[in-house]
Amino acid sequence: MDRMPAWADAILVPLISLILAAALSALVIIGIGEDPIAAVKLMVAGSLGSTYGWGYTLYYATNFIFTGLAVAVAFHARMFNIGGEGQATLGGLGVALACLYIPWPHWSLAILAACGMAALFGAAWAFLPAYLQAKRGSHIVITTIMFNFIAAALLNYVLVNVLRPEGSMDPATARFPDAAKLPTLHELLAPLGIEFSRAAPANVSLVIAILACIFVYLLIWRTKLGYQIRALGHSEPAARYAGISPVKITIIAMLISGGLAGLMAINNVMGEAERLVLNAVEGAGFIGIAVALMGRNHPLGVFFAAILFGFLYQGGAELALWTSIPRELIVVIQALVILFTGALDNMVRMPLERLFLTFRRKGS
Amino acid sequence: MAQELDTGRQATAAPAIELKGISKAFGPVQANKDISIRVMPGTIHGIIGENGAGKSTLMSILYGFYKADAGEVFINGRKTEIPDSQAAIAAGIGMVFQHFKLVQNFTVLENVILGAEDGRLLRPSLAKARGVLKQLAEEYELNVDPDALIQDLSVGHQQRVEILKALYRQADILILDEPTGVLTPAEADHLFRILDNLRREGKTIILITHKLREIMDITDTVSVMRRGEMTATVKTEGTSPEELAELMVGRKVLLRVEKKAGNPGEKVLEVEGLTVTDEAGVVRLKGIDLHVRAGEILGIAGVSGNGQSQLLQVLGGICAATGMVRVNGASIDLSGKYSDGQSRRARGIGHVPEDRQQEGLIMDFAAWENIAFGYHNDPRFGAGIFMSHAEMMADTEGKMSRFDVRPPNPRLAAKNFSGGNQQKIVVAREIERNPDLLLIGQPTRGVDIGAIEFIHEQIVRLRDEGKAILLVSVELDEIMSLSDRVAVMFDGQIMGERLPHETDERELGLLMAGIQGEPDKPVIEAVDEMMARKQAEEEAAHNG
Amino acid sequence: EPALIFDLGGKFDKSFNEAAFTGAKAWADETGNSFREIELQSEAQREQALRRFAESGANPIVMTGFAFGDALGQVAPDYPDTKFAIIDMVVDAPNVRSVVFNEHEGSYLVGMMAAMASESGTVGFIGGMDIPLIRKFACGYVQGVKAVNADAEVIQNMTGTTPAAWNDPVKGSELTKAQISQGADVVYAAAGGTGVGVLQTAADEDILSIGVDSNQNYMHPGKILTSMLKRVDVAVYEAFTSGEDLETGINVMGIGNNGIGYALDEHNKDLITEEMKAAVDEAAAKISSGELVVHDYMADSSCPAE
Amino acid sequence: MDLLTIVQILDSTLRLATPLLLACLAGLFSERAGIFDIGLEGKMLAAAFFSAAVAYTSGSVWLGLLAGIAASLALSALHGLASITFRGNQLISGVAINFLAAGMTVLIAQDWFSQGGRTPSLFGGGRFEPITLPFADALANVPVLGPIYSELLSGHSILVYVALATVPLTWWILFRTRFGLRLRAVGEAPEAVDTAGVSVVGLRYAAVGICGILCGIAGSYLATGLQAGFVKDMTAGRGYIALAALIFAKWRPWYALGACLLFGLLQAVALRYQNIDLGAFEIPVQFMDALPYILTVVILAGFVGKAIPPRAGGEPYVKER
Ligand SMILES: Nc1ncnc2c1ncn2[C@@H]1O[C@H](COP(=O)(O)OP(=O)(O)OP(=O)(O)O)[C@@H](O)[C@H]1O
Ligand SMILES: Nc1ncnc2c1ncn2[C@@H]1O[C@H](COP(=O)(O)OP(=O)(O)OP(=O)(O)O)[C@@H](O)[C@H]1O
Ligand SMILES: [Mg+2]
Ligand SMILES: [Mg+2]
Repeated sequence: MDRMPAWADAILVPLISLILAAALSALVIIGIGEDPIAAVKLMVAGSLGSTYGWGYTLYYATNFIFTGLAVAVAFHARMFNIGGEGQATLGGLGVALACLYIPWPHWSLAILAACGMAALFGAAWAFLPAYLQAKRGSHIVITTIMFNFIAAALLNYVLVNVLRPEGSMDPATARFPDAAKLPTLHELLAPLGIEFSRAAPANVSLVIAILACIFVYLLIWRTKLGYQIRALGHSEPAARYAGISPVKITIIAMLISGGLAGLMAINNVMGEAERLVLNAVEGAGFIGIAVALMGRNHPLGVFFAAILFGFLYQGGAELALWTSIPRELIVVIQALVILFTGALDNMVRMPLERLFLTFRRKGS
Repeated sequence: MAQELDTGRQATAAPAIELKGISKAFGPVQANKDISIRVMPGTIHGIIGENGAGKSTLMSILYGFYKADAGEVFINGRKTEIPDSQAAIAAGIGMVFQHFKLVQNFTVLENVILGAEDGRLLRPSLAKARGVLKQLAEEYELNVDPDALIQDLSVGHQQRVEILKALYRQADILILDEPTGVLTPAEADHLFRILDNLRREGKTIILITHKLREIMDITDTVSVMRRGEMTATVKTEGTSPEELAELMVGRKVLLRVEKKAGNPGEKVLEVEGLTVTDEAGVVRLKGIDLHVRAGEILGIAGVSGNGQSQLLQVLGGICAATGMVRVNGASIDLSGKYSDGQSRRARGIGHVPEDRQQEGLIMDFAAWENIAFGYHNDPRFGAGIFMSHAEMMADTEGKMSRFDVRPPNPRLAAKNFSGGNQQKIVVAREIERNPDLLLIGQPTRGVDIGAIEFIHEQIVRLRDEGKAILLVSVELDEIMSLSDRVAVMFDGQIMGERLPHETDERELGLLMAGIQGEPDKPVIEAVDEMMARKQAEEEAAHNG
Repeated sequence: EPALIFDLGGKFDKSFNEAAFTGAKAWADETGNSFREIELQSEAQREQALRRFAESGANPIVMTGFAFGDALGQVAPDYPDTKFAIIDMVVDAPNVRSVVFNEHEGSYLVGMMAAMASESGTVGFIGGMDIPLIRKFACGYVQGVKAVNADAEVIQNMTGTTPAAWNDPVKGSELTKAQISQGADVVYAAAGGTGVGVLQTAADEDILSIGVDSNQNYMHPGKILTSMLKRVDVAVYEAFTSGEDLETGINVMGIGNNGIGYALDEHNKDLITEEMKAAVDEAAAKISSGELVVHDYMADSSCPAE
Repeated sequence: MDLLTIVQILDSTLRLATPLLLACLAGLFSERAGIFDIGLEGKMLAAAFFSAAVAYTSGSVWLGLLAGIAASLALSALHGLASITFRGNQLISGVAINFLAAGMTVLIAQDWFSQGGRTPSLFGGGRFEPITLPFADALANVPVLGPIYSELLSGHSILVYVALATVPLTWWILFRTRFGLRLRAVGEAPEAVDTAGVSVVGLRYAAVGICGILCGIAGSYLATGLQAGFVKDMTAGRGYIALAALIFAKWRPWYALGACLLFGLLQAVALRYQNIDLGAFEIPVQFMDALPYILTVVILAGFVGKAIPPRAGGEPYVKER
């Protein structure tokens, strides 16, 4: 018998955790002498109150959908891919190479190539940690952390010494050619008669992110590969028994995970900055962890959690702009969400389980 | 309710242990329900019951490992609170767990003093313990090298360390949870001699075991548990194995399987020179030769840990090996590179693994998902890269009804079925594929008597349909009653083959201890010799 | 309402960004008006910050640092009615004012002072990010040192190749220790927030140091020889004052128009001798009049003096 | 390269290795007891901020040190709560703690000092001043040994010597005391400790507590010894390098010293030289920056000796499902 109904596990527990995190965040805001209600109003207005705000919210959400899905897919194979940051960094490099060196006739072709390169580079960066985990039992968490740092150093080197245009002081690549410019939501929605802010960076990558959600859903719950990933995630000895190769599935799952993280680059590098800068990922790889935890590793959950974090990000930026609350407030909120939905999960779950158990005993 | 009874011996003294009304629930599982028990000092008290009956839970509560939800404990007549193991140790209780609680990379000495050190510094504690240990070892024939690392010791020696730990803490009450499951019959005999000595010194012993023979041999009184309750406590002298079995499962038990004489045909499985070396470099199988014919059940007997598991794993495609294996005359790849569980299944090999919860099922998958486990690439469950959920669901419903799985709900997660029903799901999945060769390990471990009968019938039916069956079980009774031929494994080798009606448990027991043809040699010496040789080989492998 | 965007070093880097803040604050104090500001956290935010301020109607928008060049180039045409001012970079757009400084001139002056104050004949230079702009500082400094003492040795180090180099005090401190061990007894820090570590270590090790951009003399009174003043504060102040009428185009600030100078106050008056002051002021006058030309590294990406 | 340069680089190595060493030993206590801790970074950061803030306001570096330790301990307690009491995922808890520290330090710093997330510079009694060892000045001119003694060994802040002394102390505690035996046991087989009548929870909290104290010292050293004040994100990945060093050291105290000195040396060299010219080719500074991580991956891959973590590490001790 389960200790509590599935809906409680999937929705009630994260919801309560989220409320706790929100309550604590409010306390933090009060602690630094600001008004939490006013802060929330400002955040809502700034991120959801205009198409400009929505444009940024959705732009951030697009990043987080990719990294959240990346973490989720790895979680299904019981791996904690903390390397989204590095994989997305490398994805950016892939996108930059695809956009800079090939004269694309049209963005639709460019984005296909960019997706391919982003996923390829992201997956490649996940390969070694995956291989070491599968073949040599090196803990994937530690290796992916190390690979985040190595990726940062590598990108640093490439931008400073290789891709920086002659005479530029910025460690950044040149602008991508106009043909590689992705249409923004403004351009996409205008033909439909919908007025959307032209300044906001949300772009066609959002559509790809939604497709990625559907892809991950089908992959995990409908395909044979997904079946094997989940089986391995639940029990390695069982997987061996069933003739599922742990080495192969571990590596494939991590390649998919790294590819998804890398795909993020089409949004931030190709869609927004239109050139590759240092630290373009801006911690989205880590936010993917929070997003996956909150979304219970389900694409639908990831989608909504990503929107929530997009809101937090854009709202936080607005706060920093209009008040003296530093942008770091978002980092704190993010930490609290990870803490409550991830690490302190049992704090919420155990009393709930007891509650359900008592009800059931009384019922029967 | 348990029948109160006087155990004789020291009728006037207070009981060494008395438990009153102990209850314990793990979430929705009620492991112990209002259990009461009395054990008189200087006696050996047996506890029997099916798997999951709650024996270990009850003893763990006495030892302070779990906290009871309700109930009281009296030690030597005094009510004693046992909130943790510290309190139990202080009350003179020692326990040897079913799964040893040792630190693998510590020395014997360090394990013995852990938690019982004298003072804050280690050196004096270690020195003192070394002396005491030597003395105890002599007194009770419990020799172990105090400086050996636990991970280098055999299971039997590890168990000695556990007993030494208890004695070092001056336990007067010793609890042993299934101590013989991992021992050869000879090692078990040795253990029982020690227990007898301890009893003679006035110590009180509680012995949990599944083996009715052991209960009859050594205990003074015995309690029977069923489904979390204590069904009876009786004097050993006044009972019989049949009565105990009945008390255990709640109805009369048929200890033998009805089956017709076999009709063996072609060799389906041929194994020659099968050798397996594990990751640590230990040779687990040392050149196995055997064959199984169509319409025949070959039973593999042996103490667990002597290579049976590896044999099943190699044949099932889980681990690599060298040597030759032919199925229906065609040899199969053993290197692990070109074939795995999937391709073995395609070759007509079905496999019911020894551990259904760890291997045979994904406990968090629903029954319908588990039905495709191992056969997920079968086109029947969906063409291309996608799986057909409808097909899997229909298949599950059919199997559930034919195998009487309860509740017949395909959407229930595997973990929510009882052990017996979980096993039925696995057996249904493997048998209904109609394999030419069925590998089946511990088919009835932890399964109630009703389900045992059903599963045994299915195995015999498959044989009668002309399929080959390789059966591995640690239960000698099961091997004897099901098999057409019995092979005994010891230390990675086949010690010999017998026909069940031409042998007896005594002979098989000797084979299981690695003794062939020299029945006059004192068993214990032979075993020690054998173990020493085994250990030396392992060491050599480690070093090499 | 005008707006000010600080670069990654942050507004309290005690140097470049802080100078901008000082200017803005002076304007606010004087006029009683308020301004908007934001400190960037990452590269990727530049464009968002610019757009957000422009959207909200801030005018003019001032940003500190060459790194805004690319983003501004994208954003400026989208908001033709908004005036922008960028410091340390030239952006060619009709609504942008590009403020650049003759840092080589100021560095020349403090280089002279370093050479005169040095007893060992070895002085040091610690730059921030290794870019032409900082080489320009270094080159002016070396020229000034050599002008006083042709035999003097100048040890040069750069902190790094990325913007992180503007904010790495530990590295600044270690580089200073290294230069001291090589004999330097005056070090010039042109490294933003990294300079805090340089000045601190110089003070701890009891040698002289030279601050940059803002007047940093107060940080370690009596231990900082002087500060090369780059009047970012003036640039910001002027931009804010002109408001929407901000003149666009390139605005060069040098010794001639008080955009560049050196700091002399109560904290370092005991360190500056009359003769030092006289020599430096004379050079300043010559530069101002065009009589003395200090080579600008960025003119030809090379430095005649090493 | 002359002796003086070498001594200078080693001197710098020692300074830079100190926070690594303290954090590494902190991790060693925690992980030896079975609690993985990727939150070393966050604890150091919190300690750095609070030590600088309190040292600045009180003018006493010792009060600052205490505050730093207290802050780090508070985060340790949080980690303990999540991973010991509530049996949560230790890695996730560590990630959360790193974010929490990164955000809170800046928020509070901004609230208290309004200097863009930093504290004002420390001076005088607010900092740990270098200590000159006896006879350092007198011996300075003795060839070879003189500079080594007076430049390399002498003239560090007291926390450097504390860190060095912690190495033998850690070794002694782990391998020569009852507490150490139990601590190691609880990281290998908590059920053995539990059934031996010793509290697993108590031991693990003790280990996490020690970890907190050492991280506190490490963070305080950063802000009040190595530098004079707190700046945003000033740990700059040192917690992760310490973690790498811990793996490199295979969870042993003396090896930890070696690993931290090696990584400190790498940092010292990378700090001093931009690119290292080896004649035939140039090692880019970015490679030097990444070298500790690369070395750790190599070790993890098991090509150079295998690093076996404590067996029960990372798993909560669950008796009842
Ligand atoms: N730690 C635990 N958490 C949750 N449930 C448990 C735990 N230990 C035992 N149980 C459940 O309690 C019941 C009794 O288990 P227990 O181990 O006491 O049985 P047992 O009689 O010792 O069985 P066996 O013969 O297999 O050793 C079982 O249903 C088991 O699943
Ligand atoms: N670890 C567990 N977690 C959750 N539920 C459990 C657990 N162990 C047992 N149960 C529940 O308790 C019930 C009894 O399980 P158990 O395995 O003890 O049955 P059983 O009486 O031994 O039956 P069977 O004879 O079929 O093995 C099952 O229905 C199962 O749902
Ligand atoms: Mg048991
Ligand atoms: Mg059962």
